[in-house]
Amino acid sequence: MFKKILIANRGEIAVRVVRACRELGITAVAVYSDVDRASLHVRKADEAYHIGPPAASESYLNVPKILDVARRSGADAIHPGYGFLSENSKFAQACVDAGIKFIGPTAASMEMMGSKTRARQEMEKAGVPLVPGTSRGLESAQEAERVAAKIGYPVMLKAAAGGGGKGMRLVHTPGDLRAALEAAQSEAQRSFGDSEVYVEKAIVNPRHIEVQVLADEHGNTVYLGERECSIQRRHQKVLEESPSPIVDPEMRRRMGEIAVRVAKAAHYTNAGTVEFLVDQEKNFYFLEMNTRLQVEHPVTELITGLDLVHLQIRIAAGEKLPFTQDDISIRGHAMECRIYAEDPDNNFFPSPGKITLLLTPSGPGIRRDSGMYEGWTVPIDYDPLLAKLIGYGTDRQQAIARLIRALNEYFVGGIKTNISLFRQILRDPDFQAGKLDTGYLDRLLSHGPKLDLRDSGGAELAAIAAGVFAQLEAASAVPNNGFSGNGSGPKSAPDKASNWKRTARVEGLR
Amino acid sequence: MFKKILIANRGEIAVRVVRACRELGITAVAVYSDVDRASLHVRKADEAYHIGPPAASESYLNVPKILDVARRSGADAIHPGYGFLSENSKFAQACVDAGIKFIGPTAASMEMMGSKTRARQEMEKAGVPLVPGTSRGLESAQEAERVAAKIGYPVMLKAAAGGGGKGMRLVHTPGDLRAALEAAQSEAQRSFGDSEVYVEKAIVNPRHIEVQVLADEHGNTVYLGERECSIQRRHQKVLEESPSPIVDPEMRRRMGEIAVRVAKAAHYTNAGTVEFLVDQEKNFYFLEMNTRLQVEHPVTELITGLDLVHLQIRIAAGEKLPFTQDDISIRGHAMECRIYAEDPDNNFFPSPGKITLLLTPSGPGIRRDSGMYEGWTVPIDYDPLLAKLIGYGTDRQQAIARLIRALNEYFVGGIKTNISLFRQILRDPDFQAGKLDTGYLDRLLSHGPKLDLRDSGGAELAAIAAGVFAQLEAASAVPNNGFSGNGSGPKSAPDKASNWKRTARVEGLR
Amino acid sequence: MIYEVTIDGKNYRLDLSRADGRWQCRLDGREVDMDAVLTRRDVLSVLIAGKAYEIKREITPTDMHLWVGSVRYAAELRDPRSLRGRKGADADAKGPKKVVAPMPGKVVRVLAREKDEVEAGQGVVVVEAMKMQNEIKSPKKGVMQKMLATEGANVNAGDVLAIVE
Amino acid sequence: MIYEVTIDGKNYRLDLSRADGRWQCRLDGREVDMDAVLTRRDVLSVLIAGKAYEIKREITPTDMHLWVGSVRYAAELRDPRSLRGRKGADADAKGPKKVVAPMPGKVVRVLAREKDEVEAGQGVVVVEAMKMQNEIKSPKKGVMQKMLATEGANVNAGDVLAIVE
Repeated sequence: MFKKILIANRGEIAVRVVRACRELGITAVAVYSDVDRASLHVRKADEAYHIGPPAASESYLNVPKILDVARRSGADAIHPGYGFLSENSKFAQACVDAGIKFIGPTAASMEMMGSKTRARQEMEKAGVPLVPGTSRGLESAQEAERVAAKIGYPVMLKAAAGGGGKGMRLVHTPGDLRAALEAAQSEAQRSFGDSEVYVEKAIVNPRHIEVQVLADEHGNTVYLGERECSIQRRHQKVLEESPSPIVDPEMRRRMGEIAVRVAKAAHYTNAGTVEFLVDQEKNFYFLEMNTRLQVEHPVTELITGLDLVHLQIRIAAGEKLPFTQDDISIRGHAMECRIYAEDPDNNFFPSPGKITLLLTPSGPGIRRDSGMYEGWTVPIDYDPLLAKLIGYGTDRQQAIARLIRALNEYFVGGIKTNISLFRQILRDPDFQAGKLDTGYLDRLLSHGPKLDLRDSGGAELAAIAAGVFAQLEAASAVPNNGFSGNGSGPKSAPDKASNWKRTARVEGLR
Repeated sequence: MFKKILIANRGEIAVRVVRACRELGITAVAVYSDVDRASLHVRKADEAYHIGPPAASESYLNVPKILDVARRSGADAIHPGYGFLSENSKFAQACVDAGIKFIGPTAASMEMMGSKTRARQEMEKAGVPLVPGTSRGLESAQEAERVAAKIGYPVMLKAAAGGGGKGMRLVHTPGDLRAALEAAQSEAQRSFGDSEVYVEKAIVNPRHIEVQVLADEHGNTVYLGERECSIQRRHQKVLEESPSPIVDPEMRRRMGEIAVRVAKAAHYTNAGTVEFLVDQEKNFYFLEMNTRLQVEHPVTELITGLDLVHLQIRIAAGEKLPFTQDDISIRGHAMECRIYAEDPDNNFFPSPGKITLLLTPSGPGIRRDSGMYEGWTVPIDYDPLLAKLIGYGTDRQQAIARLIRALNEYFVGGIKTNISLFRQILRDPDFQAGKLDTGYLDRLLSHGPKLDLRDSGGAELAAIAAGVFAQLEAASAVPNNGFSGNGSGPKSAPDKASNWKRTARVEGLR
Repeated sequence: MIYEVTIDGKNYRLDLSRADGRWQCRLDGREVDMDAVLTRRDVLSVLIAGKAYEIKREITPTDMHLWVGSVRYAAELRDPRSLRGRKGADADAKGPKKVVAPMPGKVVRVLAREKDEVEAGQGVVVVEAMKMQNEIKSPKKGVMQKMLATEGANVNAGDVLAIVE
Repeated sequence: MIYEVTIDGKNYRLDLSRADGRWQCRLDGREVDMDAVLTRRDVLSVLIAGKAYEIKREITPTDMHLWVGSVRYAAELRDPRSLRGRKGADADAKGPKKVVAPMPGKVVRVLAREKDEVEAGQGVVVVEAMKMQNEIKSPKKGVMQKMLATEGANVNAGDVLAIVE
């Protein structure tokens, strides 16, 4: 087993990996940029090293600096988390060259899956179901027209090197194809330095369902059930769950076996995710493979009882998988809400800043993976993911009820978060009925009734509370150390110094 | 289903039940004594009513007041939690008489199990294995001597109405029996108003293992695996786990079936626990039945994926159990640490007072059921249980590792807690090997090596930190609202007002 | 003590006093059976005739909000002392208004120059944070009196970016 | 700034300064490569040559402790300014000593009367909390100068129960 692991990441996932290291008796090494010195992952690590300015390109994406810290600190492995360098095959190779174990697949597997056209070619050979289309870049507009006519409109043009919706165009009629191809090619060139574009049949209102796989370095590969990830905004997942409301044991087995076939075709090792598009007849098509740990891995952990990060580390250390496919049992239902620093009432604008008050949920069926704390200032420089709230229940209904309960306990003051969005989703009848597809969230946001609990009773309470806060601050001068502070007597007010502060703030508002 | 449930309890269990009500769409009504106005269960409830002075006899044990609040608030059911009125058959009957559903068994079941001799008689009839001894109160010292000679020394004298170790005497030789009987009888009379004492064979170094049962009001009874509760101090459980390290599936089935037989013999309904003593040959003997939800119910929830409080409420509402014995699967391993406000370095003296700083653990496999919050003052009037930290793992080793990790994240400042005791237990080789019995903890505390991580490096760090705290407070006068506060520049200091307060405190220490 | 409180633009007159640990509360002349206790900083537990509410206070550099359960209300509070010798709110509305950064970020564009006429709601500065651009708007129709923001500068939440007269 | 710090009874001389966000730290004359930042109230993140520590400060009415990881150290701090014109610690030790309640509770018994001679460690007052009785002991050998505790009274942590001369 490794003695020391460097975590080439920040935020909640870095904290997640620090915890796994602690549990395995491994020293956890954090890295941080200028604005992350006070971040939670630094507080929680065993060692921490500065790696540069806020810009990710000069810190968390800076391969030489990270390898230098790994060498200096004596780390024998690197966990890349998700994002940043996690799917960078050159980094994976650089680790190998430096004699440091990269906790993830090989550079060769990553490269095969990094190009969408190459992945399609390999998967075609392996007999994996693909959305009808080309597995090579389009040579000409004529070829595009020929293929599109054959597979039938609507079609989707996609950049081979693509990701995040860049270089993608949905085309409904032959007349729009030529212009769309040119636009997609030039966007792909601008975004990825590679203008290769291919064409696929567009699946109307698909579901996005993915299968978690684990493969050791001894040829054993298993699947750990699926995750329904259809709730997305701008191609970003917002809420994920497992099992999917539409997947039954037979479909799970078929998808799982295909996912294992995908992994084996890529000589895949460690944790990975095979993404499928699922049409309305429940046909599923290979979309792509994510060659890393996913943000949403906790829902799989809760329904399988396994720890994926422990297993990633053990696999990377050369251990065999400690179970076979038959040992894996799926029980209950789990859902994850991604808590982002963004304002759902203002077009989801990002909302960095200081967290002035933080109340966190806990109790039955609630797991919280968080990178924030009260008093911390969310920097402007990175992804706005603050924390993940994951709910487990005996069944889907209980998981939803527990999450609604926990969201009502969750309070993040000082910045805006999307907590209210989850209340809206979880109470929506279509969501509760499991009627989901990748267009679901846009429809909810544009047409769905906005959940507004604002009423005059609430406003009156707010008015009274405003006065109570002011009065408690103004009136009390008695320090409150004793147990009598719990009563409603005069001692229940805060102590003098904090009064002074709060009064000052209230004055400032006049 | 009920519309409104009154929770006749306080602390973490009241919060636990409030959460279950929220999840089921039921209005939760809290009650509070003078010193509990600011307690977490009041903050979290939908309604809250004052029921009297701090003394439990005048508030949480005051049946007329609680029934009066139930009527005034329109509650249609009462959840008693554990402790207080939860095993009071008169209260259960008074609820029935008032037309309010008591969430628990009937008064008749409680009465049968409330008298240890009567319970023994009934269980003898039902063919439940009992520790050899009398199932009736001893009529005379002669009878005691005759029975003791027959079953063999050592023997245990026990009060029929007993609990908490009161009225109990371990007798090793015939010469000690007479005096011990008199002492036990007079202690039983003083403690319970009932001098009835019976005799059992004393099991040497037993394990305490209990089985959770659930019974609906339609005759269906199931068992939900066992809990190992051998780690006790003064007959108080400190750490519980499930499964027990010594129980295999066959033994689980046998214990479970006996537990169901016990419940059926008592016409038991709702959640209950059948306690067994287990000797070194793994023979198990019925000890008693707890006719309520147990403090340690979360470990069963984690390994079964069920919510016992939801099920209690649904059973009380007349629903059938939604599963059969065959549907229940046990997966993984769970352990609970009871966090008490007591000082393990000072003979476990209670430590009420104000919680000045609270850092709470979270992340994979960690559940926290808590009744405390930062700024709250732990009252002197009640049981010192503050919170429960429950760890789940794929196996026992992972559950232990996660709990150690979480305990290291847990910090309760201002009062003393027994958090360090759990670090000691969880790292102890005998504990890790599962070598447990009810004498384990006393042995660990008297002979075990005290875990002392104190070293000169730590002291030097403390010295530096003391200076840093003082300097940050003295030097900084810049309010810190912006994101640059995360750097190590001068803005990372707290704002002026809090400085003033902290400096004042440091001055006070000179 | 009498307070004037504005919640989401609506004014309330609150008469609040406390003796022997009991609150006396009149809202717009109506008696309210109320008990309140500060649990932790910025979190009140309020009981109104038995109903329990957890009320959170959120203070940012620009404003104060109160959360009743999961609903957020904009709040302003004036007490009699502060009203003495102080101009009414109307007078303020007619004077110069500040354009304030609602979040920390970097100024990527300045859209109005000094002496420009601006409409209420017109974007005057663009601040980028977390890879998203946010247009900061003029709070009133008027003339750009002062433009304090410069392109490329980092700003904190609450920083004054411009003043409209 | 120079501090004298006592940790678990051992004295340290700490020379600490800070410029441009960098710390200079000398402990007992030895240079220490140290960085520290306050994360939240009473919680420091300290880096010593790459090693990371979370250090918590715990302040009760009677004393201050610092927790390095899960180990608790009693801490006292003096800075040069406060030393000026102040008697040394030894002088204090010889004077009257307070018997302080370590926790809130109820006085159930008073074991020593004024003018009684008491031994160091002798119980002088019994305080009950959470159904447990706690004997509060004299901090030194001497004469009970003043007994402030009375049976039945509620006390808070830090309250002075008696004074031993």
